[in-house]
Amino acid sequence: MAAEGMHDDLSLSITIGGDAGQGVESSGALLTQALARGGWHVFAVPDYRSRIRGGHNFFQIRITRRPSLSHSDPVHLLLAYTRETLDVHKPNLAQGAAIIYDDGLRVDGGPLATEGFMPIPAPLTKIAEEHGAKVMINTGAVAAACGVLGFPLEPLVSLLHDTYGHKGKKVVEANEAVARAAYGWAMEHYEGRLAHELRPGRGHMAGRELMVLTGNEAFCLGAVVGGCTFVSAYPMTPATPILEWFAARERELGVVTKHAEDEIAAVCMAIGAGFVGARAMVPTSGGGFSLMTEALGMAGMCEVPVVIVNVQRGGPSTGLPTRTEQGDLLFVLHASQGELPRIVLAPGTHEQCFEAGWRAFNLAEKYQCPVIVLSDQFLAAARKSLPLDALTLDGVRIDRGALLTPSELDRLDDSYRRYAMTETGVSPRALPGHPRAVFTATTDEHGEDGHITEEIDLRVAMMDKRMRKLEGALADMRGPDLYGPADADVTLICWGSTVGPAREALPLLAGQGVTANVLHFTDIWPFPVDKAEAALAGVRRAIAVEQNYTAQFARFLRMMTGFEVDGSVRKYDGRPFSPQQIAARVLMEVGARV
Amino acid sequence: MAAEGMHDDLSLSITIGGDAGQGVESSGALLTQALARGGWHVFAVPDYRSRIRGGHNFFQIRITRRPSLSHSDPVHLLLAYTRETLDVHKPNLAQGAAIIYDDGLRVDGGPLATEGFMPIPAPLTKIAEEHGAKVMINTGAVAAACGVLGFPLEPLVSLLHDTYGHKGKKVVEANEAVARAAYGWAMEHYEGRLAHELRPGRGHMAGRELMVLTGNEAFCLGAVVGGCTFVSAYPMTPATPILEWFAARERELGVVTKHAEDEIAAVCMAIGAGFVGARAMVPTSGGGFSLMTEALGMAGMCEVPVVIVNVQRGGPSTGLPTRTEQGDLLFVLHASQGELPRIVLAPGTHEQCFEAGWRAFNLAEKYQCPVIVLSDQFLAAARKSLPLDALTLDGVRIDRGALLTPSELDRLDDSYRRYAMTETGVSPRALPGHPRAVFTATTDEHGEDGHITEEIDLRVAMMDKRMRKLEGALADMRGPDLYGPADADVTLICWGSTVGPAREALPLLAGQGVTANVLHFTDIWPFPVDKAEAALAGVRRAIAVEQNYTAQFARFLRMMTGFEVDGSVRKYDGRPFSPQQIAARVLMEVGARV
Amino acid sequence: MFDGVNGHSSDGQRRPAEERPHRPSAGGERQHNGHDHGPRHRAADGVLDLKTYASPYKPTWCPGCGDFGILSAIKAALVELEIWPHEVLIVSGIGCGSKLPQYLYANGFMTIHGRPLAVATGAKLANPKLHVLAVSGDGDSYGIGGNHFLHTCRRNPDITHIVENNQIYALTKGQYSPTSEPGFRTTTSPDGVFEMPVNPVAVALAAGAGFIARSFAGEPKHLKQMIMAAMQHPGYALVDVLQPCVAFNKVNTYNWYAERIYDVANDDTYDPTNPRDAWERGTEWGERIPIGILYRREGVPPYETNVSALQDGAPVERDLAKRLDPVLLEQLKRAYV
Amino acid sequence: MFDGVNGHSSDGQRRPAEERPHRPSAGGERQHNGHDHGPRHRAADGVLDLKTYASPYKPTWCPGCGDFGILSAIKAALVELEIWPHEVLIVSGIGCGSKLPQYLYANGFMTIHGRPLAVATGAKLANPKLHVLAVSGDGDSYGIGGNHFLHTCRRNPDITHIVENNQIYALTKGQYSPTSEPGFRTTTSPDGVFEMPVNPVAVALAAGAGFIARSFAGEPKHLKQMIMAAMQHPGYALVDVLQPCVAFNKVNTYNWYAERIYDVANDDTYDPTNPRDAWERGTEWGERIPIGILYRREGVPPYETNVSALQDGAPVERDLAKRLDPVLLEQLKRAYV
Ligand SMILES: Cc1ncc(C[n+]2csc(CCOP(=O)(O)OP(=O)(O)O)c2C)c(N)n1
Ligand SMILES: Cc1ncc(C[n+]2csc(CCOP(=O)(O)OP(=O)(O)O)c2C)c(N)n1
Ligand code: SF4
Ligand code: SF4
Ligand SMILES: [Mg+2]
Ligand SMILES: [Mg+2]
Repeated sequence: MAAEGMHDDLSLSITIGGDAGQGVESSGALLTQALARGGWHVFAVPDYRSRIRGGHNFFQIRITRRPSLSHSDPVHLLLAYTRETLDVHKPNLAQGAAIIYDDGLRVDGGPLATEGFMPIPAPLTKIAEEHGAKVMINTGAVAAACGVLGFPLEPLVSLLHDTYGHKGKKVVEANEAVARAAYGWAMEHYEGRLAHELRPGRGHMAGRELMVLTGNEAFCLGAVVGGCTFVSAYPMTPATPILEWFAARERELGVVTKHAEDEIAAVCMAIGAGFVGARAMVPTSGGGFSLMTEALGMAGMCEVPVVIVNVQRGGPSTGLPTRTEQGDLLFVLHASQGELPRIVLAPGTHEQCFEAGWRAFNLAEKYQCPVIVLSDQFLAAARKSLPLDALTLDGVRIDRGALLTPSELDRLDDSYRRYAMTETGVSPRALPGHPRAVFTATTDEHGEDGHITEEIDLRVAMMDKRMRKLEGALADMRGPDLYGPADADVTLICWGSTVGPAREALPLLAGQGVTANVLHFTDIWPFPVDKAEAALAGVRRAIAVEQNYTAQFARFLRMMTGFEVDGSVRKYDGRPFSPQQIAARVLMEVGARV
Repeated sequence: MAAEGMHDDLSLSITIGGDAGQGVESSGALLTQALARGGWHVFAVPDYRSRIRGGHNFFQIRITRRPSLSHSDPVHLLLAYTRETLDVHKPNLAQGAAIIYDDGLRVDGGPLATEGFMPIPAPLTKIAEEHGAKVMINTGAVAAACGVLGFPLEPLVSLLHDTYGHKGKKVVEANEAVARAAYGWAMEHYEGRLAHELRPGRGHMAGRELMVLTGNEAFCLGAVVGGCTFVSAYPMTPATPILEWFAARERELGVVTKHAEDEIAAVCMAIGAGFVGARAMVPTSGGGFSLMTEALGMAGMCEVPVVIVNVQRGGPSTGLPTRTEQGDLLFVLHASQGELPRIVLAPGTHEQCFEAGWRAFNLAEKYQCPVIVLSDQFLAAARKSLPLDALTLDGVRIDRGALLTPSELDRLDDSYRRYAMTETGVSPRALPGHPRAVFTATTDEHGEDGHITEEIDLRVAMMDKRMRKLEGALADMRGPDLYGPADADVTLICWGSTVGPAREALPLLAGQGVTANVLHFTDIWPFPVDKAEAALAGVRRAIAVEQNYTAQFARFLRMMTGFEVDGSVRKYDGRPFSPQQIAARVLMEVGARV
Repeated sequence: MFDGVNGHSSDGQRRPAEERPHRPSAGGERQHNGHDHGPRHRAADGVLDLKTYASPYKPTWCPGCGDFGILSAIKAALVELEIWPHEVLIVSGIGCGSKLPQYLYANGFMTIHGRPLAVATGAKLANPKLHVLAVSGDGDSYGIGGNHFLHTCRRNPDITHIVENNQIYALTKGQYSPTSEPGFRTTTSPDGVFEMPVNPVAVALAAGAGFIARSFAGEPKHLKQMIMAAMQHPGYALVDVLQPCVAFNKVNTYNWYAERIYDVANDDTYDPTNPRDAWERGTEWGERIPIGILYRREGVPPYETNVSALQDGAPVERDLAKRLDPVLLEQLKRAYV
Repeated sequence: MFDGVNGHSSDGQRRPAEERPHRPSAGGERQHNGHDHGPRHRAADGVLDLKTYASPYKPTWCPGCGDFGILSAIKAALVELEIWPHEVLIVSGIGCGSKLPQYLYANGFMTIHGRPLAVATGAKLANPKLHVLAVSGDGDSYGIGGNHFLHTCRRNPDITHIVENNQIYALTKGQYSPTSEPGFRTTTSPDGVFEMPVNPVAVALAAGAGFIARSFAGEPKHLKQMIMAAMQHPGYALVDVLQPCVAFNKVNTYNWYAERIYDVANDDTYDPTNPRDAWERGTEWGERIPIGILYRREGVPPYETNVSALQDGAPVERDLAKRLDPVLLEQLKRAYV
């Protein structure tokens, strides 16, 4: 694990840019996957607008020999589908960067060359029209990029076969022809011209198998092995892909998947399903979560297991719908009137998304309460390469908590008390349907049998019982992970997805003479105060690194432990941190020379 | 102000108890008002269940010579409409307490007398039937209580005339006859028998005029003078009376009052009204507030002034619908996805409710953002006597903030920029309708003219602009009020309505040798950190007194200042603190002898 | 071991879809032996009668409230349909009427205001073997819950929706509701209501409901029959029940309703399967108020029969251990290589 | 000083209710002088034509999107009705179509998903002089916003509701919507839709709407006429617009609609004031799809005319300083003595 963030010197960044509707993301996905098939590690981030057509979109791919944890600035190869792309991304180009563009764009390469770049006007339209059809221009562009990078063509060709196979032989063959022609053209003119290149001889790992998946996809896989049997949702960027993932596999996986009329219905359906025994989940984003807050209280009060996934995006309100933020932390921690038991997890990596997928369901059933998984657009949409064995069943188990077994149910001989007082606060749970365990639940305060009460003692006892569950859950909450040297001068305090770029910033900081480490929190509520305090004890100088305006986690940490950070690096422009941005801002904070 | 909590030795508590549907609350209101008309100060609290009929309800009235700040335990006179009332309230009776009940209830007075109480079996049914009608039994009961207390009958009679006047002369006269007969009976048998009594000679202030109103009513008056012109709501206990108050006076006051289809519609209507220039308000309780969280973000993002009143009740979820709690503090502070400017006020007394009524609208328009007023069931429903000059126009003003005047509008000569960048973050505001100030607003991130943007710099600048408004608002936020001796051993940290019973607890603590004071916060967000820290500097031992489970304000205080309380006295059974309860629990906390 | 309907007694084996329990049908022999069935005695081998559904709790409704009649009718219908308490789930919202599940012995879930249909739908999709009823007031069902009403009608899950329509917000002490009539004065309509009332029959018909009935809390037999017919209808079925609120609605009283209602079953010319007739009759309200089955559409299978994930059994019946089969994960992962 | 319609230019004087601006009426002389009216030149003394409504921003819709036609028709209708940009408020929700207010020069408020009708109602009640339009997609208006749709129909405020009905969730990239037809395959209906689609005409009729029209984004003239008629109708008026989404709905295309629509105005026997006819025609959908004014009810005053607080002027016109009159407070306090 500790070694994961490390990689040798090679770190190549590619950006593909163009207008919405030009297929920037699909080109990017194609190239990313091809690179992974060729044995390179990739980390890719899409950047797109909240509209269907028009406006500049881009896709950034980072290529490394060992696994990386985030994308990375400066860009070594730019694939420009529009002239605007050049203007937008020139400031981010590395010295000597190559720029591929269709020669029809009539870009004047001269000044680019003067500035030290390598302009590559490629006859992409011509090749596409000649060997296939004009729509295949993206295939050609990706192939040309492969050629310029010295990367073999086979992975891309095999991928084209897999991707377009369902469209028939003709389409596949045309795409392949376009790819071969563009690749040939690139090899012919630019072979070996790029400083950083990916030819097999340079140490890549061709032959080993890598998956490429998004954080959302990793989470879905985790939810499947975690026994999820019910998904209800209302589409909302950037959580929609989770709904769509399950809808596409509804039959195959046997997971009831419902696109509801709104988020209130979605969460209420999941609570209804959870009440009768399904492992139910609701993916949404902040606006949808807002609409779910009332029902969240119902799940807490009636002790119904349910998993709510909030894939955060730029706020407030509609905000920046397709962009990233960590703005909902304090909201989800306190959402809904009154006080109720809840569990909040904030995975930071793709592997942690997978883990959160199954852990959330176990925690929800074990503590009979709602579990909120906080993800964000960056993590959800970032495509990362992972060896197949990065996501395994090791440690995965299905723990249904105090669910009465059939024989225990049969042996019940008294009126069943769904909310029986227990030391742990967790009451033996029956699902509606057994003749010995008939019960009612209510969102009003109630007694052990679920009947409404207003009696003082019972109310207090029930409140205590519900909240007591958090004490048990605390044992399941993990303390923060420390990355980097234990005795660093500076500790970057992170939660959720900022861990990736923050860890990548460590060597950059070290290069500037600042020894730093990263303290990363994933298990947010109930907050593991002791573990946190132990980890914070050795901290010399703490800088919170958060993707929000008010440094919410730092404020939360102070509330829970009294610990005050020495500074914070915050970003709320909707774009994810790059390691370089974090390093630069941390250096400013610590007042070191840059 | 400081003297307000003080009163001489006289503090008489009366409880009226009976079944829901028996008119407990209306009897209580009648007696309370009569007492105030007779010049006594009153503080009365209803206690009722979330059902229309059946179940024990009661109404507790405290009578004092000088203004009091809360109800008070032990009870000196019990008016029992059922036998159950006796069982329920006997533990709370003071030594020598009188107990009035209908002689038809067949209570055995002997044991009561043995226990040191004064049983008063009164022929209430008989008198009602004889002099009026059976339904007037409550009138007789209240009159009998007056008689036993040695309180003159005239205030009650005049009140009966005012109350039943609209029902016709016959009804009024019958009620008066019943009252006179019952009063006569009580005087005849019990005159002078009660230790604490209210005859004019004992120092009451007959002739001075006192109002009796609830916290909700005081708030409504404040909202009226604050220029409220629009109220939309969905009924929800205990906020419904605010909606009903305005509905009843819609024409008279010219306040558009809309019972909407749900809370989402209610708050959106108010935002629509606020957008075009109304001073709009939405009263609700926690569950309704939950449904409003998404729209709260819209008001923040589009900089629309709107006032949301959350009259808190027992949670979580449906919880204890007719009971009190302060469980929504951290929720309202962080509600809605992302980060937005909001202002939160938590009045603690009836006078502060009045003030919050008008201040909220000024703050909303001055900072062009949502303002949340946090009240609770205890404060909202408690009836308190106030001299007429307790609620005045002193200091009341209508400040519409940066609202462009007609001539400023006429002079606009460029495209109007609704969200112009300013140093204060507050942009000159026009209302839709002027030809020089046509603009669009959107909940997406936007530029100065309100058009959607995703540009990094503009987004950051807009976010900064919106949040910057809080810096200005901070100047309007009041620091905590200190009550009691400055150099106390113990400081009770309160917010909202607990201030009343907490202040009343101070003399009780002093009586036990503990010098204590109360530090009370009403202006919660933006939190006046400097003022708070200054006030906290001298605190020796801080005990949070809160009506919730997790001591939310104490946690909030730690988040904002790092200050950690030494202990907390929390109550979450839905019943308001009495001074005695606070004193006892504080003594336990400080480990003093009781 | 008793074979419950919640799936978790199904020893890890999926049950074929055909094995779902009988759709309730009326009639059948019932024994009334007068035994007092406590909870201990209510197993499926006991006797099913009204006492089977007796709750230890007394309703807190006002004496004379129409909700008593609705409670009795629901119990009677369940008994007559030979459904046991553990086979039914009654989901309600918040309001006087929504307290109903607390007053009978059966599985119940009193949810939040306006949301029972959504909760009921989730429960039904997760365990289609349960007989799911949604019961709530007019404010709950047609006011704040209006969107779920609209969409559940067109979605058509096999849920029986019983609305206690007292034309008032009762639990909050007397504000007007979406079904309150023009001119009706309440605390929130001091000048009288001036919005068109919701006609639930018309709206349900327009929204695509397949079964629409109206009944009256003062006609327990008729009401029972309507509930039974609704439960026997495969798919969403609405029973709008005229329910006098003796405390807060002094206009729409028992008498008021009794004077106006007539049963369409007595009209031979009325064809409840014809939407045009249903529209006409459904929109009738005033001097005469039709009760009975106002619309019935046959042959449209309920929503859940189309749900592909339910073809191999319900969520609550799935053997979750199978998810830990490495082959499954391997297969899913392969798609990303 | 220009006399705006927002009340705060009204020098502290309340304006009598009669002074409310004219209900828009069609026709009137319009000048087309070809001048380019920038914002500076759009005051009421300028010339009102299509350029008056030109926005500096270009729509980000896909080329060929039906929303372009709707935008043009709205502008044309406003010009023809002689309404100036500052006299109108266009409230939208969230979705492709809901971006519309950003693309014309007029007061606009792009709110949150599903809530434009509620926001519009508040704005209308606070300032009845504004011409208020609510514009949003089918998902926004009939899906998540269904409850406000239902209740606004029966409430009847004077709001024109234009629904960009593309039978798809477009901005979120292609999920099925409440109006998607059975069998329609999308990412959330991979097996095809199996819920009954919402028929907005039928639902609006059942819910009490007083004006219901349907039009087609591909028939700009017809659409303009429908919008004008809707705005001229006093009270809530629905214009459901068939709007091709060229990106995500490959079934309900321009051709698909064009082949099916027919204008009821061409049918002499059709009486749009007869609810029975409207029901029949309104529920027609398939081979033939009626467009035009499908229902119109006369003589029912809009909601706001009944609001007692509006009898003496609107909230935005109130002189708030009068609230500081000590007599008022004294009077209110006296009630509590
Ligand atoms: C979100 C929310 N808003 C408001 C309430 C308050 N409330 C409780 S019951 C009720 C209305 C009850 O009317 P109805 O549904 O017709 O039921 P009834 O009491 O008439 O049987 C309301 C508004 C609530 N519990 N939750
Ligand atoms: C509360 C909430 N849920 C979900 C979304 C995401 N969302 C944005 S637009 C949209 C649907 C758009 O469909 P429609 O209203 O038909 O408009 P169209 O894009 O088709 O014009 C959704 C679900 C949101 N913005 N807010
Ligand atoms: S208030 Fe009305 S609805 Fe509620 S219990 Fe009483 S009679 Fe029934
Ligand atoms: S996605 Fe569809 S609705 Fe949206 S702009 Fe494109 S064509 Fe229009
Ligand atoms: Mg009702
Ligand atoms: Mg749409």
